[in-house]
Amino acid sequence: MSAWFDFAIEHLPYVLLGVPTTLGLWVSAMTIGAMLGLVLAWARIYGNRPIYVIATIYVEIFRGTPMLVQMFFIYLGLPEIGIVFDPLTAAVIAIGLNTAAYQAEYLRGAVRSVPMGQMTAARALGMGKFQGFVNIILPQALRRVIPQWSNEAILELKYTSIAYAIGVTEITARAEKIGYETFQFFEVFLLIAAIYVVMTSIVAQLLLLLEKKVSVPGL
Amino acid sequence: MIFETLLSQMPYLVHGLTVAIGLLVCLLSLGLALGLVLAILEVYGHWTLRLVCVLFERVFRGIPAIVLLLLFYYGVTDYIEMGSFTAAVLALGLRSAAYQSQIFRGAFLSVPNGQMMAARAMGMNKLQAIRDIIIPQALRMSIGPWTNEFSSELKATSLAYVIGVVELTRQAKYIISNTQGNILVVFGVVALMYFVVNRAGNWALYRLENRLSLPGFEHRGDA
Amino acid sequence: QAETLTAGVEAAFPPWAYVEDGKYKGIAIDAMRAIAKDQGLEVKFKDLPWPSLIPALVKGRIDLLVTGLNVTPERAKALDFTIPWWENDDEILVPKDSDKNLITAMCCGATIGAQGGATQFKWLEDNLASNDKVGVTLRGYEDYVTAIADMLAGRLDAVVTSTDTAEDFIAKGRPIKIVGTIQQNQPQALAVQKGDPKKLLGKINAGIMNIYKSGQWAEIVHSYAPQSTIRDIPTSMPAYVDTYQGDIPGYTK
Amino acid sequence: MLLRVENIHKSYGAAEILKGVSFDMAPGQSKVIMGPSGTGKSTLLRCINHLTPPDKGRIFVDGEELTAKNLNTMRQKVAFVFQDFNLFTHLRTVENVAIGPRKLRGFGKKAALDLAYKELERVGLSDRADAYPAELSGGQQQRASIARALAMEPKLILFDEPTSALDPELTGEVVSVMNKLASEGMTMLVVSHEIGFARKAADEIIFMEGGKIIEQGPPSQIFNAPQQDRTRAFLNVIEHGDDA
Amino acid sequence: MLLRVENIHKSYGAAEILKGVSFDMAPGQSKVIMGPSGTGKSTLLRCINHLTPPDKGRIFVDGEELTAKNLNTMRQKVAFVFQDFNLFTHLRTVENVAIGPRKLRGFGKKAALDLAYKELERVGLSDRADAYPAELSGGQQQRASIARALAMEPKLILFDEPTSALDPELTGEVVSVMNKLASEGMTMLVVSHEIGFARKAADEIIFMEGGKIIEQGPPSQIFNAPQQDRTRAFLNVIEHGDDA
Ligand SMILES: Nc1ncnc2c1ncn2[C@@H]1O[C@H](COP(=O)(O)OP(=O)(O)OP(=O)(O)O)[C@@H](O)[C@H]1O
Ligand SMILES: Nc1ncnc2c1ncn2[C@@H]1O[C@H](COP(=O)(O)OP(=O)(O)OP(=O)(O)O)[C@@H](O)[C@H]1O
Ligand SMILES: [Mg+2]
Ligand SMILES: [Mg+2]
Repeated sequence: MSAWFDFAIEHLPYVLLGVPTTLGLWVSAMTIGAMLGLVLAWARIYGNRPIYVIATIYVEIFRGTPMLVQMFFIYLGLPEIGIVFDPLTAAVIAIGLNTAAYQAEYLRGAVRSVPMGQMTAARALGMGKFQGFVNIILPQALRRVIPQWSNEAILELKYTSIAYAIGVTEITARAEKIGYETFQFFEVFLLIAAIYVVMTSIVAQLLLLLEKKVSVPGL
Repeated sequence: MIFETLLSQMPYLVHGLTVAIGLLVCLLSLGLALGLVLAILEVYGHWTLRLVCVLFERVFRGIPAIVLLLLFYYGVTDYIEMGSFTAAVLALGLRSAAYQSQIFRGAFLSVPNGQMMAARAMGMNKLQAIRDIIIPQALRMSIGPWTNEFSSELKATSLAYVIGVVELTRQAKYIISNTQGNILVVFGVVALMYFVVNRAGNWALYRLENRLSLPGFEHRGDA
Repeated sequence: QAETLTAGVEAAFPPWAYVEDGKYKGIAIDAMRAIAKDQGLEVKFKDLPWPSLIPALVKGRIDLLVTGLNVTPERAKALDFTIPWWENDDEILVPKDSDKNLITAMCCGATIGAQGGATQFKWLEDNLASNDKVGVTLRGYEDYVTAIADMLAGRLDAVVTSTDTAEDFIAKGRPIKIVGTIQQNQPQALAVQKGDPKKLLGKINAGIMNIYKSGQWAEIVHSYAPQSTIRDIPTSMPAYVDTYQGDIPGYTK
Repeated sequence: MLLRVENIHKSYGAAEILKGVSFDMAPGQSKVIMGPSGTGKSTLLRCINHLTPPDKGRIFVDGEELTAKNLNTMRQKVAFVFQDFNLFTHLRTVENVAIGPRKLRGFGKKAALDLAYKELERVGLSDRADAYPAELSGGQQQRASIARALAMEPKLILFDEPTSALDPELTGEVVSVMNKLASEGMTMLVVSHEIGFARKAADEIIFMEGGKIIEQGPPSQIFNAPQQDRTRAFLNVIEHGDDA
Repeated sequence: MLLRVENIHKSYGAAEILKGVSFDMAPGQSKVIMGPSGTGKSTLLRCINHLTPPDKGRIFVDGEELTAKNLNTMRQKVAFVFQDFNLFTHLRTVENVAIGPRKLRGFGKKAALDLAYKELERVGLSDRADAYPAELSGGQQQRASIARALAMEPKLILFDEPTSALDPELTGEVVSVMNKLASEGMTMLVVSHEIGFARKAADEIIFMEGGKIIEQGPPSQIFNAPQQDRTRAFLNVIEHGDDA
């Protein structure tokens, strides 16, 4: 164990240089996912038939196939029709589009769990459907969705490592490189585990704080 | 050319898929049984038990799946002899248990308090009430969220290659490296296979949900 | 009844080891089978991806590592190498229709790809990327197939791989060409657990020499890589490998 | 007439729930609708502000017909108080009251809050302005929802069983607020079985059964000398809590 | 005595809710507990079968003291009917009634169902035996939950505001079932403000306030000549639906 500590301390700085990339990737992808997820959720709840169908197909495909494959299609497939992204952008887009499908479903569930009376009351005041959604339903749904959203955020934080497959040097890529050089792969994996557990715990704690901060009695 | 190769290698891809499905079934079953126990302990257990459950859940949800697989295959096997597949079932199954415990916990908490009270007031002890009253209701409510877990674990099986389980993705990798290319075509086919299994699984689960659905367990109407 | 050895391979690494029609194939596979036969050993193969092979060997989940494994000082500290049976150089690859040459592909704003942990990557890093005057960007990949695909998509100017890998890519019809060779004389060998607890080195070394001398080795190599020149075994034996010093088990000069 | 309800019909699937209901209300009047469960009282109320659009028949408020087009502006004139309050869970009491003026009546933030405080005072809730709905008792929640309705400065308020989710004593709080509004001249149409309120504040009792108005008149007449057997039987039940 | 309640105390945190309540019930008696909201009526009822264990004081049923040990068997003698029914959502009506005999009283499947049908008939619900709780009206749900209690063949049934979640007319259904049980000699302890039931079926009214019994006696005395001002004020509110 103490041998591992020596190993970890020696190589930690090099691996930690990947943290900004990992976090940047994660934040950008989650942001894209949240915005697109909101649109998709709206489309799946309130959209007319064609819009509903399109959104549903999107969600099915992005949830039904591995994210790695999606990323390869964006990174290596799109250039064939002339769209070329650099690896980091491609990774952000791939993870963002994927998490959007999941976030859309969580949000949809949360919207549906807001009691119907809330919308009825908003409509009775004279609000339109959209006004009611924005002013009444959404603020409640967003609060309800935080726990699931936290799960998703933490999951995605760990998933950012697949960006390595298209040449983004984030934490995992750096750690594995140390593995190839020292051949101490097992120690390297323990190191990765430790770093991710620390990062995910911090993120989980922060999101818990957010949840407390915006919580309202009765929601 | 690549399509001929794909065609000739299809039996091996299909075999890889059956390995993936086998792994999926085993890990989900382990996750279900253990997840249910964890959820019950977390909701109704003594605080020490709750603490243990929370710790378990934190650890198994915090560590990336690949790392868990390696830790099990190369760490735990120092103490217990097991092959790649068993190690994969244990690593991914325990991880799934952590996730499933959260699904079930949510479902337990959403069973109205009065149900437990009514059962207890009748003279049922806590275990009887959980078994006969709470679980039948909670399980019905869990099917929806459980489909998500099904989908994500199906895709997680593809990670088991790191400890030598030759499943679908690894078989695909063989074709890619043998032809030194064709990443998109081969992965496209693989994605399609995952998609089909995922749809079939979800279809079955939704059917189950419908068959088990009772008046009073429908979703609340859309806003 | 001989004990069955488990040989770990990365079976997505042609021409050394790969799986086709559900069967293990490749130079390393056939050679290992021949060695086992020669030495009266039973051998079975287990496919494990690169990052998993080393822990597997260290933890004794496999008995030896049979794959295109470069001999390096760091690795020599973690493993015991058999006598080297191969030597590699590195090739500089560009797309077939590229007008890049050895110089323009490797300097002055070029972006070069290599497998993240491979010796090529380390060499490029130490010799080109760390030198500001050269001005190249280095990019690491999880595997070479992706690096080549990325080069063909236009994001890389060149990819550097070992000679055998480069030849395999060309043989499989990828639209790429070699514009230069980096003379490395990089030896490759099999490996066993550090300290050789199962006393395998002697048998494997002897087996390597026997199949080499009998001409089986050349036959096997040529059946997978017809163009390859067969070098004398053992190839160069670097001084930093302790199992190459003094009396080498199973090997007499 | 402030409100004219003209021949309202409404079916759900094959079941005709409302079978042609008509009545008028003059400004300042209070009317109470009574009748057995399932008779269509709630449906009628929801038809009046098109929360449930009627299949046939017309609604006029202040002389203007309610249509799909002018729905949202007309609803601002016709407030609704629900049986189960339906306060906006994520907003504090005062924000619940202020949101209408703010989002729908073009009030500034400050003006909307001022108005909200004023209306909360009117229902005796100023001290609970900063609480969230979940922190209020049932009676307080219902009074807050009345304040929310008042803040729209409506011509007419519709109440659907505003006290039936409340304890006997909490009911008292709400009924006294409603009595006060009636005496201040607010026009109110109330579905309720609160005899106390009906006797004291109603100008007219409308007794419904099977989707129709079967009897209507001043409380004194309906309570003391109902014309219909059905009315008499029903009043017997609710006045004496006994199986008739 | 069938039930002896001896000096029950119960606090939640710093607040003492029950401050020493004692009374007895003979077999076949019906008693009604009344009192303002928050006074501890529900808490008292829940203390009697230890759904909320009391802090101090003892409960005897049929001469045997209720303890943590004999809890589950004693609860089978003391059935509980909840305000909001709490029927088991996932079971059909008849299964709701049969589950107690089946799981707790050792009945076979057939015998339990037979008993369940018998009890459903007793509350007039045989025709809804196969419906799920969500498909029943409130009054039907409460009658089913009474049948569920009866199927345990208890010595005593505790009712906590069994009609307060119901419409006036649905209340009638339930009250008439309760009247019937009382006349059949079932021992019942009922928290309720149903004057109709209290007058007709109760042997004694217990009036509680602030965690204590402040007045008790036969209905004729309590309703016609209450001794305490507080009792009088309270009865005034619930009898006339008016703010006292
Ligand atoms: N959305 C709906 N779909 C189908 N039927 C409905 C719907 N809403 C109400 N109904 C039916 O219409 C009838 C009248 O319902 P309504 O709620 O108007 O009665 P009510 O007089 O308000 O009764 P209560 O006193 O119980 O509130 C009932 O039989 C009810 O089941
Ligand atoms: N679990 C609890 N924790 C803390 N306080 C509680 C709890 N349960 C009840 N109380 C408090 O105890 C007091 C008495 O409650 P109880 O429900 O017994 O009153 P009640 O007489 O039944 O009133 P109601 O007529 O409204 O049902 C109330 O002030 C209530 O807030
Ligand atoms: Mg109604
Ligand atoms: Mg109570």
